[in-house]
Amino acid sequence: MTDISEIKLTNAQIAWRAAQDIVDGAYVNLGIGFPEMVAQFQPEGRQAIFHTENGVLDFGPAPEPGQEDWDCINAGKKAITVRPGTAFFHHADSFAMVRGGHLDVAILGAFQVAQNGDLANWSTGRGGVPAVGGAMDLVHGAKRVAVVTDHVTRDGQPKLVEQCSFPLTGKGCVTRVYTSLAVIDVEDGHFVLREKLPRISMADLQAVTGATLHTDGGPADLIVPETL
Amino acid sequence: MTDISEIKLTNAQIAWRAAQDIVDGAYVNLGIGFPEMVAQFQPEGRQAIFHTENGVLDFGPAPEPGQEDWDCINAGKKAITVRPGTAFFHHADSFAMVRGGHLDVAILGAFQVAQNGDLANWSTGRGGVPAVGGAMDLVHGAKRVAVVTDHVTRDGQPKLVEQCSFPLTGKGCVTRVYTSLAVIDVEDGHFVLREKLPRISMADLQAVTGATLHTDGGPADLIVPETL
Amino acid sequence: MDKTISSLAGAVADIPDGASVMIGGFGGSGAPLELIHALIDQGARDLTVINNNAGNGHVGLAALIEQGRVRRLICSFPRSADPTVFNDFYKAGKIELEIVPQGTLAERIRAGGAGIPAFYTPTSYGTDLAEGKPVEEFEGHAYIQERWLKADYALVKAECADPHGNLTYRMAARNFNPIMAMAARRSIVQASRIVPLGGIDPEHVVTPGIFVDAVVEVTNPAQEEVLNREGAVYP
Amino acid sequence: MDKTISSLAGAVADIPDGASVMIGGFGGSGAPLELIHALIDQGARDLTVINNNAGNGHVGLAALIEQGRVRRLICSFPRSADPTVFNDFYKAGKIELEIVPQGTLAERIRAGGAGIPAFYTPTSYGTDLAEGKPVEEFEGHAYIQERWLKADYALVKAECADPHGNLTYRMAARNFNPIMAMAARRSIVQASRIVPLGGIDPEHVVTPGIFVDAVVEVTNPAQEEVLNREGAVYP
Repeated sequence: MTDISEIKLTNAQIAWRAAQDIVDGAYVNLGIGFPEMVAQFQPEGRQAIFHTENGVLDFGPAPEPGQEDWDCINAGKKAITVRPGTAFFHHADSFAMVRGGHLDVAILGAFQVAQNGDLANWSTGRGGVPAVGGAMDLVHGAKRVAVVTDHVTRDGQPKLVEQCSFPLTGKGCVTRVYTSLAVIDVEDGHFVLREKLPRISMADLQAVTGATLHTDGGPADLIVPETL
Repeated sequence: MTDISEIKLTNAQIAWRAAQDIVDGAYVNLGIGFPEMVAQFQPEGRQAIFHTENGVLDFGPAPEPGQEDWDCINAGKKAITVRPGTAFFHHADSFAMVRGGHLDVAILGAFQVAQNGDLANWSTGRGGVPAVGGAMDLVHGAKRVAVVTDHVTRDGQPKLVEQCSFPLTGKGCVTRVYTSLAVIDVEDGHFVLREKLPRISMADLQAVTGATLHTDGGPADLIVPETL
Repeated sequence: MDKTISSLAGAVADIPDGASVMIGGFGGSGAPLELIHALIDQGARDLTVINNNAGNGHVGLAALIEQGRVRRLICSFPRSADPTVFNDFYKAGKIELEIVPQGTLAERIRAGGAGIPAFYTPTSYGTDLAEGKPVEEFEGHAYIQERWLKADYALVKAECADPHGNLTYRMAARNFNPIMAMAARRSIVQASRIVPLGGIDPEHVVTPGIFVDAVVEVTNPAQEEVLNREGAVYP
Repeated sequence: MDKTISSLAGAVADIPDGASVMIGGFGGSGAPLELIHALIDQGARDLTVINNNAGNGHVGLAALIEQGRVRRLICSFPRSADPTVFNDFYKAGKIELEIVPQGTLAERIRAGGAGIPAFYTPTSYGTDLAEGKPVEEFEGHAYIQERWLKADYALVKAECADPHGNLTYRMAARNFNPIMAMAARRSIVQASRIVPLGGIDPEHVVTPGIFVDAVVEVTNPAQEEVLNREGAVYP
């Protein structure tokens, strides 16, 4: 069996792939951390408009170190910048955008995604301090909810599962998962494999996936820039 | 029996009396028409802040004829003016102020007020085109809901009644009524007479009132400027 | 991305018969008269219109009704200085009317934009307008359950717009416009000025562009109040 | 009418033990540090605090917790770069925690300010955070009933204020501040500048003065992020 740690995509490559599905002018919310990388890989000629929960739309990239204005941050509490078109608003208006279905895409991380679209990404249920933030709002608000994630956990357990064992963030909300090995859609309670790395076999991919991978015609090759 | 049409207060005198109960800095909404007159009679040294449903707080008086800006109107669609301290906001925020209990006083007109505080002021129930506006919101929003009204209808029927026969605007919402003959509080399901014109007897006042007038000690004299 | 459209006709071109259309404004203040007149020219009929009022005189919403385009009106206050058009249609049974308390109308629209399918309000409790609506008690007080209100289209009047649809308004002409922009599937804006991106201070944006789909510039827009004093009739 | 107060101590003087206090800010952005520190000096304890977070480092809300003043915290995300204070109190059972999804927290606060005792949201449906809450179906989808959230006091950070309490904010420091000002019985504001009445354009007012009770000027307010990088500890 292939050692998937040798062939899997980097986070940057996963983010790049997710970025290819965002159309010009889309309103997009990127989860804190890894999902934020998606913003770096917008295809030439496309410009998404990014929303952050704490009340900023159409913000610019991080400022140079030392140039931060700590009144101008994103949901991850990282400094961002103003650019032509930026708008500020309060938290109720910000989540009106989210809950009201005005975002085209939300891209989030995941502990687990189930074949029915259930998402677990806020708590491993193992004690510690619970913290949910805006994830539960985003998963029921954006027109399309996608996940970027490693295909398996650090200790090799599947993150794509028949049923989530961790506490849910939302039910039936995820429609596409970009993993380190594949692009998988959630359709009618099934995982449908859309793209996979050419260098992994169907059998090996199925072996590290916790639920049956359906195909709808042959999956396409998942091809990303080598150098990311 | 006294001919009440000879002795009753003018609308200006009723409005003057209502204005005496508004403290400095109070946030006040005045109903369209007659209640708007209350704004003209603020006692020296007091300055209420007026709210209008269509999204203006702390507006100034009507402009000179010919100076109207029709983007700057009140709920009665009359031109108003901007002054230092004015704020504009949208309709949902405006009624958040109303419904959220942020107004100190709303002063409205009435077809009927019942002894339990029920108010009927939006429809006579006799057909025609129904129109409610913001009255139903105001009566459940302001900390204090008062009514200014003639004591009786044009054909001499009581407007203060045991039970409203017209469709209700709100239940148990009115706490004080300023009429052309008296000042009457609603307390525990009763009308309590606080002030009456010295020139009308208790018996005559009761005769034109559709529910029992209680007293809590003797009523004071209702005294207003003669020249209004 | 550029949401500007060069003509009023183009801005309203895709509104079909039977559409629900929110129209901003409180009386004439903030009423997008030029967009309404473009909709009259365009010809869509059988419309459900959501507005605070029911038109005044023979321009704007009154003209749309007079042209027989409005099947149903949801409003709080169908009275005006000259309500002849609406009154005649209503009395002839040629238009349906749903009366909603003004604050409830505003909150239902805001709820539509904010993804809140229902909420409770004290407004209208115990009145005829609460008939048939669920009642629930919270902390000893009775409240009415009201539902969100959304529409296929919103016609919005703004003062200033940028190409991404960020908007400001002029004085009390703000009224229902920002919340209607939130609650419609497609929000069409007439702005007195279109400025380049960055031309609106990010702190002064009232409607962020995410709520806006199309912007058309109408310099020196007409005021309903002024037209009616001149006895104007559209078309 | 003049809502300005000359000292921070005076602004928070009447907050009693056991009060519920909304504190604006998202992390350090918009956090009214000087008001929080004045509240620490003032000594009120047994407080219920509503904030998006749970403090960072040893200043502001973290310092209020560290001083043992907070009995209960309602927030969405009690994590930060340096969450030591909250974590220690939480693990020792010395503070109660209610976790609320961020958008639900914002909407509950807005509902508190707007007189809406309850509303329905899709957020948290089917999750542990919906346990025990009423579920209702609208148009084929399930929603959770959430209740308004109000407080005795709000501590708000604004950029500019006038004597009637009209406010503007600075950039993303707006966040929870405007809605908390709406939802508290008494809203106490620290503003970087107090300007004369008329000094704020009526179109640019974000929080109208009706939602504000007291304003104190704090020029050059501290930024939590900067204080924490300096290792600051209050008091």
